Amino acid sequence: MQTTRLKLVTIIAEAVLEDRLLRELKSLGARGYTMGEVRGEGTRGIHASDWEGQNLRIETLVSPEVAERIMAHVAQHYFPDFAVIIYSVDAEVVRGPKYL
Amino acid sequence: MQTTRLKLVTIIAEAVLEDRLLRELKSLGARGYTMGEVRGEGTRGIHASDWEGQNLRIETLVSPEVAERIMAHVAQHYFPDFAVIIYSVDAEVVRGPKYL
Amino acid sequence: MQTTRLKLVTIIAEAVLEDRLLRELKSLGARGYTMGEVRGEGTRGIHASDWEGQNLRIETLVSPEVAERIMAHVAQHYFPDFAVIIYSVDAEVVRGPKYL
Amino acid sequence: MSGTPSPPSPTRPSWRSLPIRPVSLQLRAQSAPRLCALSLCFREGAALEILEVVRINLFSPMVLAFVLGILATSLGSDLRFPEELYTGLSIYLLLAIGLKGGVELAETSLASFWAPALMTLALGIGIPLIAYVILRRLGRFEVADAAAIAAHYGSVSAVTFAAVQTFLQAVAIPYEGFMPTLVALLEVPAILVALLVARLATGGGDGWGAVIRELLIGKSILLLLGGLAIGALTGKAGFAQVEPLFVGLFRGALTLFLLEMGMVAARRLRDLRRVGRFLIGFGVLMPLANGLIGIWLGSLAGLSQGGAIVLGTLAASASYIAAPAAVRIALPQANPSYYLTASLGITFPFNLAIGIPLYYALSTLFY
Amino acid sequence: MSGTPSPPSPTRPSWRSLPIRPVSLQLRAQSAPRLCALSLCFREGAALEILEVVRINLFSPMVLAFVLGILATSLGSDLRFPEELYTGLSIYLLLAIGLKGGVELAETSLASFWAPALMTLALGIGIPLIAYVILRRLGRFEVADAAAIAAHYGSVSAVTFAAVQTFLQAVAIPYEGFMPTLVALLEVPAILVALLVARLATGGGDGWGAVIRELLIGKSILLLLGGLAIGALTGKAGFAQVEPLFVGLFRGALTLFLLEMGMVAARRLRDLRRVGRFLIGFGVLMPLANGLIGIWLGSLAGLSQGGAIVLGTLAASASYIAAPAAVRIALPQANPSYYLTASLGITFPFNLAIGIPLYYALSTLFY
Amino acid sequence: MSGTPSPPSPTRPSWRSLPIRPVSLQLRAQSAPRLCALSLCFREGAALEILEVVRINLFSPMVLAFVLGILATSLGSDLRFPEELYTGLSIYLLLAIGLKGGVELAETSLASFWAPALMTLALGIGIPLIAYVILRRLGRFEVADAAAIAAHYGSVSAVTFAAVQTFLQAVAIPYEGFMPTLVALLEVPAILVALLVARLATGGGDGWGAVIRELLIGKSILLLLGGLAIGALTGKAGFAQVEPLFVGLFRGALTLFLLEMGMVAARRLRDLRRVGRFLIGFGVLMPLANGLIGIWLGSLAGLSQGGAIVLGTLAASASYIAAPAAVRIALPQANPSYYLTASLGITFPFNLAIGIPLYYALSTLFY
Ligand SMILES: Nc1ncnc2c1ncn2[C@@H]1O[C@H](COP(=O)(O)O)[C@@H](O)[C@H]1O
Ligand SMILES: Nc1ncnc2c1ncn2[C@@H]1O[C@H](COP(=O)(O)O)[C@@H](O)[C@H]1O
Ligand SMILES: Nc1ncnc2c1ncn2[C@@H]1O[C@H](COP(=O)(O)O)[C@@H](O)[C@H]1O
Ligand code: NA
Ligand code: NA
Ligand code: NA
Repeated sequence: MQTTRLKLVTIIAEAVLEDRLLRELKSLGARGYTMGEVRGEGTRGIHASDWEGQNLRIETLVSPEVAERIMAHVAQHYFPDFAVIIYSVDAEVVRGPKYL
Repeated sequence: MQTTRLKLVTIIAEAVLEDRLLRELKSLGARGYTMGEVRGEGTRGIHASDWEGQNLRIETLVSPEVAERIMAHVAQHYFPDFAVIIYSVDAEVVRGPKYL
Repeated sequence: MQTTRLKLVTIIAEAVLEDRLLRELKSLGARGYTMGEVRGEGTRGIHASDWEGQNLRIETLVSPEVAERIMAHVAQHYFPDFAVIIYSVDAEVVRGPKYL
Repeated sequence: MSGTPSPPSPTRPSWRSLPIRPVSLQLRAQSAPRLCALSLCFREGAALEILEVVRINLFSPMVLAFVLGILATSLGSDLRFPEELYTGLSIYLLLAIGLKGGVELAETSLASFWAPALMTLALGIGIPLIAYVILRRLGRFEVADAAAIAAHYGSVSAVTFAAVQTFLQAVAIPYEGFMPTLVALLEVPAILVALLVARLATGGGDGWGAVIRELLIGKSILLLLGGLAIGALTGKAGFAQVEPLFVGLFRGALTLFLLEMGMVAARRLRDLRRVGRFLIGFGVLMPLANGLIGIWLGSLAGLSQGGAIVLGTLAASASYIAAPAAVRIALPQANPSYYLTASLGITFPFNLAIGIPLYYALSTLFY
Repeated sequence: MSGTPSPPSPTRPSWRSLPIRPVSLQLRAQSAPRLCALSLCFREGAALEILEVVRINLFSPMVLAFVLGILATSLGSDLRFPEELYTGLSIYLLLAIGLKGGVELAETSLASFWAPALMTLALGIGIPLIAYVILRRLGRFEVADAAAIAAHYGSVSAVTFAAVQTFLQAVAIPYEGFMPTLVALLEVPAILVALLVARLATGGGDGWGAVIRELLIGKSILLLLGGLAIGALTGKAGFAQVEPLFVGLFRGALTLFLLEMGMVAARRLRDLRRVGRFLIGFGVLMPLANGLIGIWLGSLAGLSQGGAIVLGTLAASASYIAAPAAVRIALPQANPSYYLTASLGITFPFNLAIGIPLYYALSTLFY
Repeated sequence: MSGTPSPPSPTRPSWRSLPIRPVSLQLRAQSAPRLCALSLCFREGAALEILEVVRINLFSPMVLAFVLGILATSLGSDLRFPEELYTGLSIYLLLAIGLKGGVELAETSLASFWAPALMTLALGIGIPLIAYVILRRLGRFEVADAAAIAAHYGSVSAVTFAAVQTFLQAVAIPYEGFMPTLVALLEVPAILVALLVARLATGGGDGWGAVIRELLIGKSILLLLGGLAIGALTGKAGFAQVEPLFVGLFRGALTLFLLEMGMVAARRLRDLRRVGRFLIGFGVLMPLANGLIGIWLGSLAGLSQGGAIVLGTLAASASYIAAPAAVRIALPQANPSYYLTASLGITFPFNLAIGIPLYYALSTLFY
């Protein structure tokens, strides 16, 4: 089984950001995403999701460069005002080119 | 705390494959699984899940050998016709033997 | 993009443990968590969640020391009687101090 | 049935409470010369009657809710039905159709049932074969794609059945109480026939037994047949206990469901260009042909006019619950864009908005 | 109550609209010699009456839906209720039971209420103790397992209550309006008693205070008591505003809920072999004994026949909402296979299908 | 409207079936000397009448369910509504409000509609401006926070509208059928005005076009307007088909929804201390002032007393569906604690429990 090492980037964000984040992921080079509904708490107090619905957990498998770009973008645009976290993990995938 | 390094294999697949995938995971040596409902997009266009419901995200903690086997099996049987991706990540678990 | 390497600890547990686990995570030093609903099977047979609802999947980004503490705590208090598993994965985060 | 002057009107009691003017019953009283156009002949006055019926259908809350759903998705609204609500509503609708049918089935004589049942089976075998040949020969589709689409058009859409039921109630045309049984009869065979055709044509296909089994215990058949059995066993007195939920709310629930269906159909409409012109034409003409055949066979089988309209609509409708699931498993190489877009994006809206009153119009050729 | 010739029939107005022949009221008119078998004596004609009542119960839409649920899971159907639908239905049912009870409670004199309330408390303390001893001595269960099962059988199943309510409505037997209050009274004490027993026997068990607190504010008690309070405060006029939802749809919603419960029970039935023969017998005989005691105590407390049947059914029922959650936290070492399979897989179906008409039959021994 | 002696009572038919004593209609017959207090003058007997009306409101199942929800969360109960149930109920409520309004709108003459519509627009522009100035000057809030809160108070809460509708039905005061149209008219402009103010004050703010677009196709406006259109197109006969769901169950569904809203409001109440005393006062006094202005403008526009009460309540209510979503996107730097706690934790409960009967009382000053 030949595998490729990629980055699995995970974003936890308020639900109101869904459309915007998915659009931006695409334009930053992600070729796909998987998204689920979650609840959570962090250091920021109440956010709009308390009423408007849950947080989203968005995962995307990307090359290390795209991962870097996504993390920089999210940090710059969302950290100041929104309840958002982002992290990345090393993942082995089959069919590497599919994600590049 | 003594921990063991295992593989956390994640499969994202159309919901219609649920029964079949779980059966095959078991026969390939997985001792358990955790499954949640997600939505997603990738390089394949529309798939039946567009109507029949969401994607599934199936995670299983297994030994590296079983991980290898699962990834090969899924790649061979599902990649051609189904909207499926699979990847694996290194994980530290307590109670290693439980998963072997 | 400056990142920090932390531990992403994941707990899969019966839903009845929700309140207790979240309280304990906090007191063990976690600064936040993200939680979703999942189903699953493992080596333990039926558990109360079969009726009372699904399993929970709780993720928390913490320092390696806190991760160690959480894993030891869960192993000691929950493994004997409850359907619970715990594992950790290395993750790169932005804004490291937020999680410490 | 043909001997009796007025067909049985099982649902009539509940019409009485409806403040709807029974349009057609009055119009149908006149039965005289016929107008002919396109080699179809209508009674005089029928054109007017048909326009009125089209209007009643288009301005029903159900069809309007469907249009609202299409608008919502086309405009990009954030309106979204929780998937659980959709699932809950479809469980409710299937069970309600079954229950009501079962209560009435219990009062049906076998004598009036066997001929329509046979005709229904004939439709279930004939339609997918015809559809397959058309799709292969004229449409030049691959074997798997042709068989997959054929399975959908042979099978049946329970929500289209609910819509035609509601339509007939609004225009006060009675129909046989056992029609839900025909829904169940028509749902499975067509899928099996189409899969068999694909298998014969390609040779492949394992998991055949599993497919049959999954179809028969699939949720839509199980709820329909289960509802029929419960209705038949519990009878009128037992059913009265649950009537406020399963009859009283039926059309309201259908309205909500069609709102969601409109959103789904609109998502499929985006794929219209991808599926090509042939399939768009097929999605409109095939139901027309099937509807006409269904009405004709229904009239041969001695169904009342209402019953023939229902059978025609069933024949015209394309499945989107049982068929997609079965086809995805049994014919994974078939492209879901084709069958989902054709059945959900084209044929379902067509039947809902235009088809149903049209089948009513066509039925006047036989009654 | 015993002084008045006819017991209050708070629910009678709504029967009038029901097209159900009030079977038993006619049959009960005859009251004469008694037949004796197994040392139980019945009035002549009672056997016939009981068969009819069993038939009415078995062929009710609710019981049939439960059977359909069992079939669905046994056959491996893909029918699945969204968990949210299940949660929504149980919130609805508990609140509806409470609301209706509250409206009627407001019109109950304390004089007729205190004796049944005391008897209910006695049941809540007595049943878990008896069950515990039986399970330890005869069943040879571990302390934790015995106490866990005892907690379930002492406590009460709100859905079984809903089923007996519906049954009595169908056979036109009135019962006291304050019965939902007794559901709330019976739900908690038994669990506490059983946990206390386990604690005394083992010495362990922290988080005791938390358990009591969680029981009292647990969703089922909160909705029942909350509903009772709202019903009592808002009165008949206020309740009339929400009656179409909370009364009109009640039995339909119960039918849907029992469909889901059938699927759950069927999953538990798979564990039957694992739990052993003793527990299977216990799951049938314990409710019988509890039912008989409940009816007897009810008759002593001056309840009407209908009221005694309800109290007997409550005593016979086993909890599966409050008890499992509390026991899982307070007695984690108890094996959930035992208590869930016994209460959900054995006792619940038994009560629903056979127990309820049987408690009716047993009640004729006292009335 | 002012010319006709008795205002139109579109909903009266359904009152007849309600066993509620039409309190106020009798009381309002007497119209004589006035009592003055706090420079407000009431008719003699009005104080008594108002107390009775407060009682009717406080002891309605809806308000009591809201209180139960607050209790559930305050006590830490594990009662939790599935989010899907909440979403489903709000889709239902918005559509039901729209549908019913649409049927009646179709029978409204433009002549009686334009003045109230203009007054509503005036409210939608005036209230956010006044609120903004108060919050900046007296409350010393940041620009973004002040504009965010102003957007909420200018816009409107559909559930508060449903509550005042239900209240007027219970006290048998008729109101104009086109009020839901005013809900839709009032919802959007205020948010736009407030965002515009913030933009002018800070200069920033991209994605402006997107915000307007998202507001207009946002689910609450879409369902309201869509429902209005469907109701108007389908008319009374079409609507009768779905009335059991959309009218019959309305108040029951509202009760369930308010149970959930109570739980949400209780979570917001925990933040009370964080938002400071000024905002608590603002959350009570602003709706009072807005309510009074709304009633006054309503009376100027020739609305019936019921219509003026509704318009006052709309003006007094604060949005919590459209506004939070729009504000979070357009003014992310505004602190959600402020606007959510004020609108959900303070103003909503205030209006529900005290405000609505109070606006009734205030309306007697003008009628
Ligand atoms: N340490 C953490 N571990 C896991 N998830 C977190 C953590 N901190 C924050 N989150 C998630 O990120 C969301 C926003 O975090 P915050 O901005 O800190 O409020 C929270 O609602 C959680 O879902
Ligand atoms: N790059 C990706 N990152 C995360 N999830 C993906 C990615 N590509 C595909 N997926 C998931 O896998 C499913 C099937 O992908 P595909 O076969 O490419 O359509 C999608 O619906 C997504 O849920
Ligand atoms: N090997 C595994 N991989 C992934 N999830 C598992 C595994 N084993 C157990 N689980 C999860 O942990 C829960 C409890 O496991 P157990 O205690 O083994 O029954 C299960 O319900 C699964 O959700
Ligand atoms: Na068909
Ligand atoms: Na009991
Ligand atoms: Na307002």
